[in-house]
Amino acid sequence: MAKLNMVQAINLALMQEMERDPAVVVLGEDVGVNEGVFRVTAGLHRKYGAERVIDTPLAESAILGTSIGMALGGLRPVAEMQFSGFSYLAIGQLEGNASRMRARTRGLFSCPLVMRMPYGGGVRALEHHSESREATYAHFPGVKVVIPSTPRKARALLVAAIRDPDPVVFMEPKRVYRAFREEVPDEEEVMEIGRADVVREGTALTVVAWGAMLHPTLAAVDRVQAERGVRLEVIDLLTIAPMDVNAVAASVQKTGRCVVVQEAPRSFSVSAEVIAVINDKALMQLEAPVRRVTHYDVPTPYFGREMLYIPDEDRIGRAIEETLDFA
Amino acid sequence: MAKLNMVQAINLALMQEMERDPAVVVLGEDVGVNEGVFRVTAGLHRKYGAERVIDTPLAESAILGTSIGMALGGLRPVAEMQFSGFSYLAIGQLEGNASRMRARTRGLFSCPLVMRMPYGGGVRALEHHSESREATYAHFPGVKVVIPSTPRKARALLVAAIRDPDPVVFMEPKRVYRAFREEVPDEEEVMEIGRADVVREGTALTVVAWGAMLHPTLAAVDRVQAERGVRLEVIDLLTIAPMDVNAVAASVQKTGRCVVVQEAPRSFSVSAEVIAVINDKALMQLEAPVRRVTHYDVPTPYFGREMLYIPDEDRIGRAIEETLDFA
Amino acid sequence: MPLTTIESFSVSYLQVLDENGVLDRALEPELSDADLLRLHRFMEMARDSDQRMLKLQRQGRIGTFPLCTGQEAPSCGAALAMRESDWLVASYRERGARLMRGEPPTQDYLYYNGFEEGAAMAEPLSMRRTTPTQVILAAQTLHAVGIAYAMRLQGEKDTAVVTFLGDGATSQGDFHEALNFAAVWQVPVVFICQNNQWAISHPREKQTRSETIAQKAIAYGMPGLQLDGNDVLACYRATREALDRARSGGGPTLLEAVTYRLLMHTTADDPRKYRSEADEQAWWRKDPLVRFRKYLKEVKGLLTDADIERIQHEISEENKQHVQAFEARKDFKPDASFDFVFGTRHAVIEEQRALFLQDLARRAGAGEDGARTAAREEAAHG
Amino acid sequence: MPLTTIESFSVSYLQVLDENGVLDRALEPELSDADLLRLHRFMEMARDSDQRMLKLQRQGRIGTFPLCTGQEAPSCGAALAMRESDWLVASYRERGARLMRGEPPTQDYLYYNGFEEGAAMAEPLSMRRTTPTQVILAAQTLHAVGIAYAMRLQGEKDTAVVTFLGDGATSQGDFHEALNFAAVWQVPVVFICQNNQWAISHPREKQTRSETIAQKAIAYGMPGLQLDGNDVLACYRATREALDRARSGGGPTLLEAVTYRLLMHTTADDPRKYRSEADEQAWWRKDPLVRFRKYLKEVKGLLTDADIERIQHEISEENKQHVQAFEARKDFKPDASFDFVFGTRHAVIEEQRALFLQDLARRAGAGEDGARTAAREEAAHG
Ligand SMILES: Cc1ncc(C[n+]2csc(CCOP(=O)(O)OP(=O)(O)O)c2C)c(N)n1
Ligand SMILES: Cc1ncc(C[n+]2csc(CCOP(=O)(O)OP(=O)(O)O)c2C)c(N)n1
Ligand SMILES: [Mg+2]
Ligand SMILES: [Mg+2]
Repeated sequence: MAKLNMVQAINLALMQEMERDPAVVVLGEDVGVNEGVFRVTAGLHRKYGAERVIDTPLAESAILGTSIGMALGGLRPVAEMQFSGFSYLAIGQLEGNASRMRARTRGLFSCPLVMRMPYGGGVRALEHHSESREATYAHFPGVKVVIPSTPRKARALLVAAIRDPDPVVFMEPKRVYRAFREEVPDEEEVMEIGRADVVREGTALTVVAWGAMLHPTLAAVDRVQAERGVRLEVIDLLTIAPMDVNAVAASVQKTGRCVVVQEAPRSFSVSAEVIAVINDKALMQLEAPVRRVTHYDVPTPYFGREMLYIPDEDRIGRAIEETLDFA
Repeated sequence: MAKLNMVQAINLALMQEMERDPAVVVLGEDVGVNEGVFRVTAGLHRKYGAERVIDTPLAESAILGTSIGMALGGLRPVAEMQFSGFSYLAIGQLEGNASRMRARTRGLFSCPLVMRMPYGGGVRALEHHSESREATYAHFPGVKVVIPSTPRKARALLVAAIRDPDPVVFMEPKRVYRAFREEVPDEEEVMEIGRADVVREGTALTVVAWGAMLHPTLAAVDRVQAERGVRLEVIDLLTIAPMDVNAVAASVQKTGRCVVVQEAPRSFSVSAEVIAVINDKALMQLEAPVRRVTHYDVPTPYFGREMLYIPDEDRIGRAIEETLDFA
Repeated sequence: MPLTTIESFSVSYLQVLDENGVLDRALEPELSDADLLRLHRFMEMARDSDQRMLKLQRQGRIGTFPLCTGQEAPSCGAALAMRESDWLVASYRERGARLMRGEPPTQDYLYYNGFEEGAAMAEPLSMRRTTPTQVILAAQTLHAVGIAYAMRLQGEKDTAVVTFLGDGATSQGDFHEALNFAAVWQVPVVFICQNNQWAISHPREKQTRSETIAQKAIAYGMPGLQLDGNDVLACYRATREALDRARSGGGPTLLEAVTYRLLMHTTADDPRKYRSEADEQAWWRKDPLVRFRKYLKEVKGLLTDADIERIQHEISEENKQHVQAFEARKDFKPDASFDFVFGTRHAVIEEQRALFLQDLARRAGAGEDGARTAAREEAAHG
Repeated sequence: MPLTTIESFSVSYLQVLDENGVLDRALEPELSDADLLRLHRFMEMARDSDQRMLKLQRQGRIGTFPLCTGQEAPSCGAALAMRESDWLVASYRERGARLMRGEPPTQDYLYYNGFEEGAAMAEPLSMRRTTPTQVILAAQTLHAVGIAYAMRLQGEKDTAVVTFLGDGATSQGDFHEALNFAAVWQVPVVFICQNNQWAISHPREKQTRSETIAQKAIAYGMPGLQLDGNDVLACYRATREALDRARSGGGPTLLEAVTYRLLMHTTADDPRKYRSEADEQAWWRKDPLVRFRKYLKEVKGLLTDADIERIQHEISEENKQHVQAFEARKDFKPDASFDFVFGTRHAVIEEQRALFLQDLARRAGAGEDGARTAAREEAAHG
């Protein structure tokens, strides 16, 4: 058991999975000698060599396309997109092939591969380095989308993703990378893909959040609970797709009120699907409109303005209070 | 005024816009000499020549990427993706550049371009030729997404899209291409982008649909109206993004019941956003959960099975009846 | 060092059997009679299937499909050069190669009638190592590179990968990325471009300004060769040499097989819109089958005209039975699409399946069993 | 026709002023003294800005940025060869060219401090025709092709486009597609690859197996040339010749400027992880500025060491003022991001803007005016 930040925790997952299964390979731009631009792949190249920790030429479609081939050929590729903003170049391969190989071949071929990528804002980065576009990937049938929120979950979910029989888009909130440390067990730990985590139990209201947004959410929840003496339930979604709809539904059936917090732009987003799920399964218990606290439908502002646009504790807290007050 | 099918109506829009504005150019695979695989560009090459009706080499990223350059250089490119299933190769250019040029340059540069593409199933086509993925494009800030449902609207909206100052993804329901004819005025007609159309007025329930789904929707609505003697309101969304949220809200505030019909897979889709909009603006008037009639979260089946998966009059009608009956 | 020439390159062309059936003995590959007859049989079989499918399509008994008539040589030649354990990562015009690797024609009939059931076979090994038809142009070339990497890493030193694409597909970014990765990794991949002169209506000269596709190999520091793609002996020989090099660690090769799509692009296409009958006629005179038959008759003395007719008749009869088998097949589970979304079970998918089945049941106005049967029939008749 | 050579190609290398400052008079471009001094001034300016930004970044006064030290020659040489009406479609390492086209250094300071306000200028014409920094590697090369097409179609026969990319970016599909489209269309584009040996940590030899980047032009039937990218006279001369050819209808050219990124990739990078100081030192000895200063002093007799020091001092003072101007700037409208989503107004966006402003107002615990001010300050201090 050691206290690790998310970068170290992800690194631990990669180290141990490479050790456990010789079919696991890591590939991407600067993941080898340079150990990744965030050092997520630290030590891998030295330990497992250039054949299994592959510094690729600079081409995202090729990284994913060759990963598909590797998966067909029996490997378990973990492909890195250096930033999620470059992953769009690989969407053709993801939508057109990875997501369909199992359906196309009636299960004869499949694409067990992980497309890892740092996503999200708040780190004063250049253009294309700050988006949250999980909804884009979540809508493709055949693709799983996972977003961990803490080091321990990141480790356990990445292990699951690597062992998963399907393509998993694994989005890492880079703002959390070094934000804090958490105890992470040395021994193997696996979390099931497809399960949300109820991180606070409560009765007055449900907050659904994921990734980097979990942390300002928890701060807001703690403040409101302290000030109002109510218990709020917080669901960490973890798997975006296929969503744990029953966890969301059960919670809102109980609390009757819900706030969804996301870093992504508002429209056509994951928060809309959460609302749709509530509509399907808990509408009759709903006592107030579901509030969404989101980014806005604008091209991501450069970092000079970005913190004005990303939900923070303040905005989240206010949305919770207003939803509690709704009568 | 002539009775045109959708292919002819789109062709009319292209013809007239090319005539009106020498900056309009059409480019894509097989759009010139061959007049498009659906003959949408019939006669253009003969009339306006190979410099303005450009048969490109086979590369979607290049078609969109050079369109961006053309737009920066003062042209009004209308780029065709031969089928929407190949448009993913151009998403890098769309998300990374077209959608952001205005924001990046504080309005100094912009990308007035149209990315036209046939989409949707029901025509016994090969793999990748039957998807409906409007949600993928709708979520990108800075991109407009338009889906016409009839020949006349297709013509008037394409004219608007060509004159629009921003990138417009124009998705054409290929199943409607030759399905029926409609009177289309010879003289110019423009419909505003961003406005939904109330195609049936009613009070008992709102149905929201778009594209090819409008037609089984209307058939179902007509049947239910006739059988039950109620008036149903039907909204043809037309612009997916930015959505005409007020039209949807006003209707559901009035009717209190809503069914959304889409050809796309269910989760993380446009129907979810419609529900979210209703949640935001009409929840208190809502008397029943919003029902979604959709495709399923499965890789599009080949055509041997596809008609079992695409919503039809029967499924839509049943959802309307159940929503009317909900108490 | 002022303006200096620092590098020189050249591109070669291979032809063994010319358009008139004249053989270059120095280049003739050593092939057993059995192999030659196999090659002949499958080229005839590919041609016959194409013609049969065209009829089926015209009668509405299958859907749209791409034709391979005239392009039998590159894929049959390559398939003969391959081992069972090699991978074939083809596009959609390689019926010949897939037939040679053990795929019965019924698979294509099913596939082009809209059933995934036609897309993959677990046996024999050669089919387990044949990826299904891939429609996104050039995407498969990257898969080939990844597969080759996987084979090498797992110690299958003798396994190589053959991948096919068209002349139009060479314009795609994925083609470039695949050749570049393959060369940097020095993986055992043979890229075969079937330059059939057309990408639907777009002629080769407007697809790229390079005089040959073969010279594109220079951009990747890779060997490239142009060859007569209607000469199956050249196709075999070039693939074989590239495979030998690949197996011995010499890395990838780009082959440009110059051929011609004698019929329409797919059954939805009308070549009269963009090319002349004269152009087509000129290429019919280079028909790869005519030339190879002549070689077998006149050079090898392996077959007579009567033999060939008999073989064609056999194939035709065989194919008729395949069509019957295909049309007799009705075991299409309607909700199968839910079975192959993921390799794991998820509530969202199972909920939707339940809705789907409920809907079918209601539709059939009967219990779920009735619905399944009804749906199966609806599916079967598309 | 058996195995025959059907084509031959070669690749050349251009150097005018060698590493020791020795000139090849036969290749020396004819440039006025004023042009030479301008070239020198802007190379010094680019270098000084780089150094200044590095300090600002280390002090937290701007954000991460990519350095251009050592790569001043290709972009300054190209900018000198260009006309005001030509388009520059650069990537992110062409500070020199942008300065020469009229961009004040403040723009980059703003841009790299997270404000779009630093990204585009309406004047002079050369800036209206300079696209902003483009981060998606190689994407801009396609824009260049489209712009060139637009210029030609609109009758601007004399306008050409220069686009830049790195050695790493040549692996992207977009690079391939851009060169192919440019060649097929024969548009007036000059592609300049700044081969600085590295793509972050990835060395040139592992980026592609071709011996040169220049030879990639062969794949497109396009002229290609390798040149000494630390020799600004070669850079000027090669760009100029390519532009002349482009303007006279001769189509596109690929230039490979062999240079070196003397410092880190961006301020977030640590080259010690992947390359040796010795490697860097070897390239410092080829510093393009040192070489060009020597030429101006010893060959042209245009400047003395004292002159150069004076110029550097002037530039340094000028740049200090630019920094002050940059840091004084506070007029950042917080809700500006809502202004530039679309060129038309839409309810969804305006509703969201209202929410955004309400939120700011609440935050400031004051009316909307107060919030705007508060937000502006927050924005200004990032
Ligand atoms: C990425 C992509 N874009 C467009 C298409 C549509 N399309 C199918 S085949 C074809 C022409 C392909 O030409 P070529 O590569 O020469 O192969 P051929 O059909 O001649 O064998 C086109 C444009 C596609 N399948 N994939
Ligand atoms: C499509 C894309 N993938 C990855 C990146 C991240 N990235 C930024 S610069 C860089 C290296 C670029 O190398 P090169 O093209 O040689 O240009 P240089 O930085 O050396 O000038 C990488 C990988 C990016 N910006 N765009
Ligand atoms: Mg072709
Ligand atoms: Mg570089």
